Amino acid sequence: MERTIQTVAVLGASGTVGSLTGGLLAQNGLRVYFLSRTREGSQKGLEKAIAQARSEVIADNIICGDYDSMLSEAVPKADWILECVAEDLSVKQAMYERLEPLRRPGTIVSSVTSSLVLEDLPKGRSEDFQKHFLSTHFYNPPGKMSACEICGQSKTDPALVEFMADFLHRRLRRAVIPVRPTAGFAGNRIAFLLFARITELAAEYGVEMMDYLIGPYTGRVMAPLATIDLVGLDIHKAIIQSLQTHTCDALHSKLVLPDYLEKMIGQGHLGRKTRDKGGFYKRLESGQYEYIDPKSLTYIPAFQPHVRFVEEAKQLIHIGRYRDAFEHIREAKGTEAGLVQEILATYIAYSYMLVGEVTEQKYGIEGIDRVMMTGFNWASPSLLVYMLGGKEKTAELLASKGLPVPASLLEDTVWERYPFNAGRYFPAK
Amino acid sequence: MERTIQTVAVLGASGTVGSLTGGLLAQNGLRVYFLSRTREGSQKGLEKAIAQARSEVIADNIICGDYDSMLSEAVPKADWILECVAEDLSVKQAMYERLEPLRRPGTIVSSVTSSLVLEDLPKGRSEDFQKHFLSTHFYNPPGKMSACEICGQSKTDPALVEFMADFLHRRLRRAVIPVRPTAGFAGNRIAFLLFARITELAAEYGVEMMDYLIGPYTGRVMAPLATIDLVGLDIHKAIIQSLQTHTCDALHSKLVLPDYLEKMIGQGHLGRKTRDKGGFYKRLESGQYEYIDPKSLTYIPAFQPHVRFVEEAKQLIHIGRYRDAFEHIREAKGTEAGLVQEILATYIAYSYMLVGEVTEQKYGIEGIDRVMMTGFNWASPSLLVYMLGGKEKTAELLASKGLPVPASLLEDTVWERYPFNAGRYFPAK
Amino acid sequence: MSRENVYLLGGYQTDFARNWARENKHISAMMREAYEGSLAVTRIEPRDIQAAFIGNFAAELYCMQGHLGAFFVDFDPAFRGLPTCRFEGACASSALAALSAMAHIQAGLYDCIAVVGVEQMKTVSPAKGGDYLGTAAWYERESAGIEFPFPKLFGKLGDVYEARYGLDNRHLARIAAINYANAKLNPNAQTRDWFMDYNHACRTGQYNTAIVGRIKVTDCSQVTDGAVCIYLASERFAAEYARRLGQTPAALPRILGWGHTTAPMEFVTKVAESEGQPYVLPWTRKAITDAYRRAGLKDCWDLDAIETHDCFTTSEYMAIDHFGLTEPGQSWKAIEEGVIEMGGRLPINPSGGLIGCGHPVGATGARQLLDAYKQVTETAGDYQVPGARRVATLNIGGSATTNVVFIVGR
Amino acid sequence: MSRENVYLLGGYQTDFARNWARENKHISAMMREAYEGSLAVTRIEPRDIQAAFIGNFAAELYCMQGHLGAFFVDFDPAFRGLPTCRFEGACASSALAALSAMAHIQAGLYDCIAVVGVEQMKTVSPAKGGDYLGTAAWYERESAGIEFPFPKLFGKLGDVYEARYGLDNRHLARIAAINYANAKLNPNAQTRDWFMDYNHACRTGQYNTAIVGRIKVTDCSQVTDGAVCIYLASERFAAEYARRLGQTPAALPRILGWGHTTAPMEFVTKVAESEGQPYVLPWTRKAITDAYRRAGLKDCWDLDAIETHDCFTTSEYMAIDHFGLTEPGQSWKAIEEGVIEMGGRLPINPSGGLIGCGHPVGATGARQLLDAYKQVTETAGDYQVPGARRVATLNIGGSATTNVVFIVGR
Repeated sequence: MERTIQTVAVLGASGTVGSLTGGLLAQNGLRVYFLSRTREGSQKGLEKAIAQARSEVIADNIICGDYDSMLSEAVPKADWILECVAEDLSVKQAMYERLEPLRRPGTIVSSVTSSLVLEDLPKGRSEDFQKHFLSTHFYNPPGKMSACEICGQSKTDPALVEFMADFLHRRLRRAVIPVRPTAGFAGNRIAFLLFARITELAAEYGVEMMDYLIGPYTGRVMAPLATIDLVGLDIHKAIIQSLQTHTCDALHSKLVLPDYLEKMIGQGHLGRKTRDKGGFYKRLESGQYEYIDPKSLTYIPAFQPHVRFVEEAKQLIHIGRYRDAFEHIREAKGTEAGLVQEILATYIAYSYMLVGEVTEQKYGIEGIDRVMMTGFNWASPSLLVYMLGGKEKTAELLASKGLPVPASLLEDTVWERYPFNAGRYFPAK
Repeated sequence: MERTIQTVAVLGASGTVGSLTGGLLAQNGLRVYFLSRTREGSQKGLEKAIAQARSEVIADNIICGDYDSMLSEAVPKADWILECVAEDLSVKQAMYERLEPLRRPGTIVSSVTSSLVLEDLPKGRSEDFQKHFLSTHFYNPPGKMSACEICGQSKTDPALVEFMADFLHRRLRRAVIPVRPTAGFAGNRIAFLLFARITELAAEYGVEMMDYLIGPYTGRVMAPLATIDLVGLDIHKAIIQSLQTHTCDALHSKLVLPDYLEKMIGQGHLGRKTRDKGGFYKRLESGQYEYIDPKSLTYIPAFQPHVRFVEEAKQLIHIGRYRDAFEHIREAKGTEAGLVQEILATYIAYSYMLVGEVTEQKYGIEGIDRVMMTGFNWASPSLLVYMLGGKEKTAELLASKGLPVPASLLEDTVWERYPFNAGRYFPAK
Repeated sequence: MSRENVYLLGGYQTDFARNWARENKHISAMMREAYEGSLAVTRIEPRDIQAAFIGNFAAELYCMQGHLGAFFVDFDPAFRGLPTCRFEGACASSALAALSAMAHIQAGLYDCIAVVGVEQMKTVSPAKGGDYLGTAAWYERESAGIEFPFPKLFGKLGDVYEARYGLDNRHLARIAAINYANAKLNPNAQTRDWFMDYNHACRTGQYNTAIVGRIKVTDCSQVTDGAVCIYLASERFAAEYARRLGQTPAALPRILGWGHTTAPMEFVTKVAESEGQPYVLPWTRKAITDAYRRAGLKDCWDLDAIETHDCFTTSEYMAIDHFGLTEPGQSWKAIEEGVIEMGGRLPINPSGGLIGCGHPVGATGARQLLDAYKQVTETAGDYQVPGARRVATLNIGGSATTNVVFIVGR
Repeated sequence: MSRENVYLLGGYQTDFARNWARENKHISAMMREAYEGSLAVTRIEPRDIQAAFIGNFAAELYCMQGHLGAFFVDFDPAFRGLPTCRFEGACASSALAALSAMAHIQAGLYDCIAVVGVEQMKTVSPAKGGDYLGTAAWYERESAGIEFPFPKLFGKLGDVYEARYGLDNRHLARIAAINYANAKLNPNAQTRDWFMDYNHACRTGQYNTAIVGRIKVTDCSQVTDGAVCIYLASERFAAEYARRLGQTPAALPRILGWGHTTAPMEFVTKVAESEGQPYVLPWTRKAITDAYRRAGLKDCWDLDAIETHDCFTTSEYMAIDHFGLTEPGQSWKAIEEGVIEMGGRLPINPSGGLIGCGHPVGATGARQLLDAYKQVTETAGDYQVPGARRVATLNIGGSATTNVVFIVGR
């Protein structure tokens, strides 16, 4: 019998990830149980899903309930159980234990986790459970970010992973990235190393300056420290710690948590979620921003940095001359230019280094490209190679910054393709 | 020897007509004496001339002086003496007497008068003076109005009239209209009869309504009662009286001075020249206008008339459908439409009637056409015949209004020509 | 056509989901991306291009920039001196640019012309943008002081159908749903990530507000930024180009037929004049039948797909009978029978159309031609109509004032 | 040209002294007057007209109205369905419309096309109008925040001449004076009743204020409203038309040659790229020499008159050497020797040009063609160049970005 998915039980549907991912499923015509500890929580999740869809009609596909009263109805009916509960091994394992007696054999169970060790999650579960267990790491919000990393553990049926990859692509129109079961998978592994390095540089050059230098024009919709504010500094810390613990590579030393950042967390400056206390940024009533001073941990007014090569590059981007802009960045001199070049080079070097480790070797850079574009709205590593004038010029840049020049870069041909829709990753700001 | 004009003496150069006409001469490269009772007066005239030209360079061509000290220098040098002194027979005659001993034989003398009886002006002067005497009736301001009616009296050398017509046309780019020596010549004779009739109708229908009905859209840049305000009610009265005295025709009875108008003059409501007291209109500080009530002689606020056929006609004019607009006017029913039709019909009937009386028969309607366009910025009679659908339809209209249908209309072919630049005479307001 | 064949050599469109003001980009950046992408896709080289014709509706208003033709010159040193021109006919601007390119090629003046359609619209508020769009109609009479002049006009088009033939708004909802569904298959479509279905389109509410009359949000194409660059070429150039690609010229699509008409500007005049006639918009019909005649087509069933101008659901409803899929006034039949859906007998807007793919006004005509090219070369990817050989496009400006139809095929 | 001859059948221009906003007229009224006048003058009939091409720069800004092509349809019942299009290339808009009309005729698509140039500019304050004109240049870079962008750009043109060859402003004053003097002979000229002479043009003061740099009021063409309607026709139509008038087709003027180039948008780029070259504006020069070549002319001395684009005195100064009346940089010689005056060896702008006759931006190219027609048919009245057989026109858009040249003759 062909496997089909018609009904899905979303666990943890009161949270952002659960509700919006569940909403995505409902939008695509699946019947979805929204389950959480309380019916009210699930109902709140439904409202978030409706707001994401901008349509009440998806409610026709959604049944809200709490675990106690509805798990036993939903799980047997589900073809797929999508677990989005708290990022805590014991919480997840306890939930899986509740599922075991209810689920039909063959029912798919997936977790949205990316930072826990995947292998640990289904420990102690039945063989059928483990065989049908995998990670589907949706990026958030799924209405805007189409990335979905997918990964089985050692006991997962490879055919199931393939089925899910196909289903996620065709039915949910996800950019599916098959990854290996390493901590942080592909996207977070790469992005958070860069975030870490930038938090370190911010201690010396300041928050506003770093986000100005590594601003959107360098190939991202949002500047990096602003992104950490959005993620939450506590989450950032958790991811960095997980990566510190579970990964090891030549750039491991860049995976730092500067003191000032720990202090910020200690004082409750977690980012957007603590709007009054701020994060790297603090929004004033006037709509202006102040930036935290990593030395004094006080907020200081914007000073509006203006660095010539940056402004010139932005002007070139403004009129669509992207490659000329990056040639300009590549050739620029001075401390600030050195910082931008270092970050770009680190991004490229690290991404190509991880080919074969976080994604299968056979995919080359393409999987990583895809997750950085569709999960972070960042220009992909290969696109930056293209913009920087090709792999020889890029390799020179990497070497000049003391970075390894990965073989996968030297062998890469992806960068040579005309990059579809490339300009969208380079706002002129 | 060919006659040339290089030097002109303008008498009465302190007044508006003298200064602006003198300025026109200077603009065209003639050497011009600006003469008046005082040097200061002439100097003021020069300033007006400069403002009209929008250039100080014309001062290079102008010499200012007073009669007592400069007449004896200027007149012998002048090839043409242009008399613009007060519109009073005795004043003019006294001036001519002063000129007689100073002017070289053959020197042209012209007066700008149009309302005095031309034959009377040079009475008592030498034969050479009379032979070289004519009227050159410039319209005001000559920078905007190019009309110039030209007329000799009985003793004037016809060749001189021809020479001056040519000179005025070629050198001063005037629209020259050879007229017969009748009071008011062509333009004032026609226009003021219509003004008179409209002042009469205003007594019944009100000032604002009459200027709304006979507004610019009917073929004039300025509404009629507003025009009288510009001319001055006292001047209006003088012209009407002169025409009452010196002309006689089938529409003579329309040449009225209503009681309320006499009273307005008596109370000093002369028009724009008595800004504080007003005329038909009174401009408020807000920029709004009030209109005199002919019954109470008090000013009443604007009531913004809105008559459907008028608004529809304006809308058609707004998009350039002039003939459709006039068909609409022609076919409209009701009291207001009847008034508009009457005025248009009177204008056409009177103009064609006067062919042969105010201009030579051989010119047909063309001279009258020209003076109404270039002296008043009114659509010419033949243009209105064109707009109203041709001479048959126009003749019907005239007959229906109890007006004579002149033979010159029935014989006319001018109206059939495509009217160049016709639209400018029909503002959509 | 007995005249020289004019070939369509493909091109490139920008992602219509992008917001170029938010990216802080100049309108010329959008043109440049479309142009640079087109080189990569078509393998045409700068030295091949002998003129550049730009279709744009109102960059003066949206971007405070006129003279768009000239920006093309900046895109490559080879373009110094290049003849350029901007063409405008409201929402049909780039179809007009393509028509003129065709004429210049047939006159033997140029062998290969870049036709760029471009519009940047997300620079202003919806109210201001709606006002700007009003200049595509008779502004003083049809737009001044009206918040959404075009929804109003195309709502009236629905009213005319209702009065003459009857109209069920659920058929309009179906049109919207089909366009959104198709758009999900198009990686360049503005709405590809939006949720929309028939049930949603039927419902009025917080998330599907009524705009004016029968027109709801889902009946409208949305404000879009986008540019498209395509190439039209002579037989001579096509032959050389085919050699370059290792193909025969016969494999290259060409303009088989075209129609171009202008109806009176005011919608009330259009409707008054079509009273008693079979077609609500006879001049739109004439553009279509002119194109059929020039292409030697018997009727619409000689086509494999249509890219039509669904600025509103009512305009697609109109297109269905005007193209001849049904008798006049019976468009609903083709909708109910699934004729216009992907897999139907004659799919309309496989791309998602203006409602699904987006409507950057001045770019739409060129976008339709590009999609026609993709269909007949079987390069439309997920929205390919299998085996498509002949595709028609209908691009209209104003309230179906300017009408341009092309038949593209091999 | 080896291609089919394209005939120019005359037309009509509105009085450029008028102020249509003061007359409370819609821009379509201006087009209508030009059209109706053209019928009377040319004896072309509505049924003869197979398409209408409208050149306009920026009615969107000045009049809040786009889609101008469509208004033509309202002018006569015979025009229902007529193909129309609006063309824009800044101040060269109607020359581009004429070029496209030529191409359509040569392609055999139409036999007689009405080309209308139109601009209504007196709707806004001078400051706002200057800002709108700035959209003909690269607005963000050359116009934003600058009070009079174009006087500044064309002042810089003078600066480049000064730096490369020397320039005496009195020669510019002479150019202004000649244009004003010629305009006095033209009953349609905007300035025909204005006072202006060489002495006035030399002087700066209350009545001749300095605008920017070397540019004074008298160096500028003035804000103008105007429309022109002319007809281009095929050999077939011209033969029939000549019969109608009792003439031979050989008596009808035709387009003997043309040139069309686009330079880079920014003025600084133009100047940087012409560094070390003989001509300051090489792409303007190329449009001229292309036209000479196509018309089979040896040089400018095969011409009897030129109607050039003197938006500023500096642009006419540039035209003098670029047309080849003098060696590059020596334009002053032709001025001093009286070559360009009426009665000179090669009169420039007998009409008064843009400075004298007026510059309703989108109408100027068509106005130049109409004046060329009048000259070669000896119907120019007081501004006739006796015996003129061949007349060149140069219409430029932006800071000599778009360049269009025609040679009209018999």
